[in-house]
Amino acid sequence: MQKVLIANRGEIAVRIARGCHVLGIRAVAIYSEADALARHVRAADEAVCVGPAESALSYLNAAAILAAAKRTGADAIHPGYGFLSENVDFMRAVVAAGLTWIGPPADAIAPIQSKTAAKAVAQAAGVPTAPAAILDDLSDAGIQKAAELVGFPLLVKPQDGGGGKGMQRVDRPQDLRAAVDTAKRISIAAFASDKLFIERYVEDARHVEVQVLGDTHGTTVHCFERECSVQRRHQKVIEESPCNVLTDAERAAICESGRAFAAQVGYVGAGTVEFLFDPQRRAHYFLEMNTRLQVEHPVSEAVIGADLVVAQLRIARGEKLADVLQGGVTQRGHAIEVRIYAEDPANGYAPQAGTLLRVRWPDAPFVRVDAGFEGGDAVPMHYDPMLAKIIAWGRDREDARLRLMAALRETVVHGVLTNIPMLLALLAEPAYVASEVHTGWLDKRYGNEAPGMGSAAGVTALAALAAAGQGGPLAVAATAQAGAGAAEATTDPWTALAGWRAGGAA
Amino acid sequence: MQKVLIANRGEIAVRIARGCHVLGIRAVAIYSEADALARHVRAADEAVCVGPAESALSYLNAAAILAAAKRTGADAIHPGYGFLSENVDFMRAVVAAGLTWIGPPADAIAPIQSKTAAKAVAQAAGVPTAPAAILDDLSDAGIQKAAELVGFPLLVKPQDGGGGKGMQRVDRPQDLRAAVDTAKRISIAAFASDKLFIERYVEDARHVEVQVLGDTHGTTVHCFERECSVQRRHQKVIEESPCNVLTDAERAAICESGRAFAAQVGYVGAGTVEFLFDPQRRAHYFLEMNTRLQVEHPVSEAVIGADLVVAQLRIARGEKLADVLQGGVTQRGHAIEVRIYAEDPANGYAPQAGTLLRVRWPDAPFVRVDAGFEGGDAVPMHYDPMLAKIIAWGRDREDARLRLMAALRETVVHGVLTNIPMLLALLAEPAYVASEVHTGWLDKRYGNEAPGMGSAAGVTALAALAAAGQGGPLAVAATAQAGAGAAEATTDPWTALAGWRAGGAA
Amino acid sequence: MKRIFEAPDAARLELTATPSPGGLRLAWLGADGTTTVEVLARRAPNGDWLLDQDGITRPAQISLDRQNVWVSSLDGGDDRSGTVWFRRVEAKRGAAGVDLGVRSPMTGRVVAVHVQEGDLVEKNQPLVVVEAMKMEHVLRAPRAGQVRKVACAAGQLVEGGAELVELLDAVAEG
Amino acid sequence: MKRIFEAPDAARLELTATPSPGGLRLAWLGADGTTTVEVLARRAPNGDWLLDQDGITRPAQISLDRQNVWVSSLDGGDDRSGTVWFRRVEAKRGAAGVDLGVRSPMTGRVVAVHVQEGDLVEKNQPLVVVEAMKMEHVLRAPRAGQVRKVACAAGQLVEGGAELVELLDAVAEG
Repeated sequence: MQKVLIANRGEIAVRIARGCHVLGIRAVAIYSEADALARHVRAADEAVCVGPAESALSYLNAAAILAAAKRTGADAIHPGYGFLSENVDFMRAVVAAGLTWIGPPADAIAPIQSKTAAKAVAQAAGVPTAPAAILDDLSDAGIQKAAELVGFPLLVKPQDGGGGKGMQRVDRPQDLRAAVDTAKRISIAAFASDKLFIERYVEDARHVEVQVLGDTHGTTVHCFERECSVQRRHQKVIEESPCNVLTDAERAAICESGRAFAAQVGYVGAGTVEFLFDPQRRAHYFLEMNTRLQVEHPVSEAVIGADLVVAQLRIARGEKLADVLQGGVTQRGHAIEVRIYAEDPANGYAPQAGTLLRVRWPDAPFVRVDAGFEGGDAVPMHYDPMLAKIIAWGRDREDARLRLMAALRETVVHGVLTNIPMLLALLAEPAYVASEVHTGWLDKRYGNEAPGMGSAAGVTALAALAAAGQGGPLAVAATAQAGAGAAEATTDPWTALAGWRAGGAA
Repeated sequence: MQKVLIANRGEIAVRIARGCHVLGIRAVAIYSEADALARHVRAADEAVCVGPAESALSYLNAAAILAAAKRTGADAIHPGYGFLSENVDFMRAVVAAGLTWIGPPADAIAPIQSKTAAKAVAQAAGVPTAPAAILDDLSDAGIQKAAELVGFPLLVKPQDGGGGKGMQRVDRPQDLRAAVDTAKRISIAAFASDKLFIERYVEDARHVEVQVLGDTHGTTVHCFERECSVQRRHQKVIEESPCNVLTDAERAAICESGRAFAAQVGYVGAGTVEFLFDPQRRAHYFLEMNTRLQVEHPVSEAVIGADLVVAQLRIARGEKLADVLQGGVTQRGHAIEVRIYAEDPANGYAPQAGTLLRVRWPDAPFVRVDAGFEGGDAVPMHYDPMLAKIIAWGRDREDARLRLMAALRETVVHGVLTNIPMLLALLAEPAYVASEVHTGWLDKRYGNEAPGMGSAAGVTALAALAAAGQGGPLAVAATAQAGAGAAEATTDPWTALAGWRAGGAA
Repeated sequence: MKRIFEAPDAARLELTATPSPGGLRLAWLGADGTTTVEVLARRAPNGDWLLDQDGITRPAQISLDRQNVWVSSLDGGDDRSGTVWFRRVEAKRGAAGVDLGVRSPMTGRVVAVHVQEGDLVEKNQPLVVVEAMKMEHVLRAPRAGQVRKVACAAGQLVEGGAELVELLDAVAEG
Repeated sequence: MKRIFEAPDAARLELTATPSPGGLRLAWLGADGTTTVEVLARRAPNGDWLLDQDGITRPAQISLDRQNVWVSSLDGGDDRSGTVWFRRVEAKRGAAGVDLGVRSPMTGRVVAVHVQEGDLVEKNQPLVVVEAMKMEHVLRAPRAGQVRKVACAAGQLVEGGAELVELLDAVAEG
């Protein structure tokens, strides 16, 4: 493997190029016309334009990407995450073109791409899934018996339905009859079927996922777990490792479940098996497997002390896990990642595009930044608005948390609004500090609030630049008159304050 | 401790400010007039000018520094390394001014500031020192008996001399008589004394040093060792941890020696006990103690997973080591640091001052950069020409070495010449790869050579930008004529190529 | 050389910038409402500003585009970002002192314009739909009023902060 | 718009820069000595250059000051820095084609000038002493010759690359 084409953009394309360079492998970037000057292009050895801004015509354009690989002489393709990373047809086309696919074989993941099929695989592998039962006996006794197997709270669901339609949550046995009747009525009306089933509803569920690696020699290992319960509308916002509410026995069980699932499908490369963890019952249930590198892989890297991209590359070139992970995998300390999004907190966190007038990413010890942008770069409106990930490692969770907050305070992004104020506020929330969070927590806590924004910090930032004691109220006016004897040739002083714009000469 | 004044400049001042911010402590920088816009000023919360460019009038100006602390309300002083960091008078003045000194108490280190006194302390602490013997009997039998105690090769030295004058190296017993007579003759002529002693000469000695921490409650621990044998004219160039030629027993012994020495003097804070390691005899000998944070502390931080600056701050505010280092100290993986100097390899590595037209520090996973400069900054001629330290961690030494080389290849410094080409060349040297180095190795290997510089890379860098196969020979000429229809308003196209100059408007 | 800015919560900043020997003199009114805070701002090569006052230097980042100013310092407090954002207050205002512009919250493409000049609109009535990053954002009337001007068309690319619709205040002028 | 540069080992680079639609056209002679290598250089917002040729884009960093050019790419090879440095070759040359300038290797302060105009000097004779970062650097005559001009004085600050002494080539002109 001499040259790897990275079929992606942004921070993950930059990060994969770095991984290639550790092994002396050349990195080829692809770019859309909107990304012609982008940072991931600047981080590669070579780059090829694969189409116009729209993803469907560029980053999802399999033919153009394969042509770019041919033109540059790349011998392998790394898909990153998103885009074509879990596209079985593309995987097959890559292999058919004689290139190495840095990821699992299509045949291993095709059978688990549907949730139901994956659940069956989990059961075959002895991996726990959320208790569920078919309601074939709709008598009072029948449904009570099924409900006892599943436990409360539970959901009554149409078997042939979808989209949550007809789904009824039931917290107590005495409410079961009414819920079943309602679900049946809706199901007949909507899906022309009276078949129902029940499934356990996990309250205050935590999202715990297991990083796995498989090699081409039949070995599968886990690289411990991550916790990603802090989500905004099902989008992960804070990820960490380890999950500090697990006991050692629970950790061992959930990690082994992840490994067993991957082994069952003959998984190769890096993947993630996702679970819901029920903090009351202390049980974990299989959700799905993500058959690619995850956004949040750096928290695992920090804690286990291994480079997962380098591991992917070495696995893809046929090395054994025993060599790739010589000395084995252990956890040390705690790592927390936040995703920095360009979004407007005061406008329902609407994604922001624009020019980054100025960016300063943090650079402190034990802090890692995986960024897709730097000062001067344009954030195109066509793609995901994630600017960067900031990851802090600490000897324990509190050490990591304090480091991450210091890093966020030192971060400067001008030109677009970001979620940094919200991240700082929630890293200081007592519930977060105490690790009492679940997948619905953040939406419940903040909704569309924009914590940490606004004038209090505004006054601090400007007035505290003056002597202490002068900062405070909001109505600020100015009196200084235009000065004489300017030493600098600036006619309009405001141009001097304009954002840092690099490359002025070109 | 609310606000710490950092009595230093450059990368270490930046790094200490980062450490303060982790604990929510405000950082105050000081600066000379030459550093009025410097990066360490930009990294602090507040800064005060303490005098003109010359160090004696600014960074060594104790009165101005104490006045700056008073003006800003700082309640503690961190000295960094160099400058006033080991100045006992300054330490006492800081304490007398009612401020906390972040470092060892003056009384603990005053007795070990002379090498002879320190050696006596080492012996009292049971720490090995290089075998030596007074030659009070100058008969053949007397000197042979003393030499047997010390071992060959050895050095014959005047007791009352200095500067290496009269020193004779003796490799074999039969050469001892002549060497003693010569040394005696020179000593009488130069120092009016015939008193001689002999000391073991350590061949191919390796520099191994032990990081120690002491708290104010009487506890002293070691944080394992670093190896710093790759030196250019006694200036460390590459530092790493652990020292991979030590057996576990040797490591335990040398680390315990470091701890015992620090305990003997009642050391508080972070310090380093330096040893020579004799690879033939497998023995270590005390050299001296550096009573401050070392330049190379990040390699220890990477391997033990602890922030030594944060540890210094917490110790200085009275915390116990048991809390600061909760969970204890263990080594994981391997870390290597290189120092990036602004120097001209082709001119005997003469220090370079100038403007950094462009800088790109690496930002890969497991790579840390402690930099004192960024693009646009001026490198003043008044101070040490170190621009930055780049530290790579890996699962093993080879992993760290490959990561560091990739990071150096991605590093860009324009405007001054640097030692980066030499660093890359020597990281690839078979002797370095095999860890067969000693303190004299680098000077012997390279001397004033400038490896990795020059046109081969030059042609690669430019011509390889063109299609493969066109790169190669050196005489390059150009033929393209000035084009018409320029789309850009650049009159002189060369201005477009001028280095990145930020802040053009001001 | 004064400009007036407004934070999202309507806090105001009236800032004066004056070229001065050694840098730029920045001034604004202090906490007591009468004392002027005045600093000498020197620009570092990386674009940072160093603000000198009474012998103490404090670093800050200040960026300006046509409509916004961002200011960062290390002084946000332990759980607050040090970056604050103000939008420039333009001279043009309605009789009631209300900003008349309905602005795009982000750079994106206008996918629909639901009003035309002269339309009377109610509070929260959809005016324009802007799309970016596959998310649609409906701009609604901040109050009842009359559309004085539509400054965009469907399909058009617009910058964040660009005024898309000008609205006459119903109470004061309608 | 051609400029000629020289690497420390005398390798030469003759580079032409031409404004062009979409960027700057850079050209130099290829390996075979006859084919011109020509790339379209586009500038990224961070100052990097992206060089397009035959449908492939390669990033590079190029910086220029009055006397030097630095070029960086990722293509140095596994154990070589990707940064190379060339000094600009000025028009002024002696009859024998030897650069006449004795230049300061670094920015610093001239602490001693050992020659004056008209002096005949031998090869390796000390001409000027420059100090920076507490290290003295003695500039010696690169060959025998006559001092045509002394362009510095003791105490003066000089930039790296500045010509301090102009030397007539003894053989060719002396």
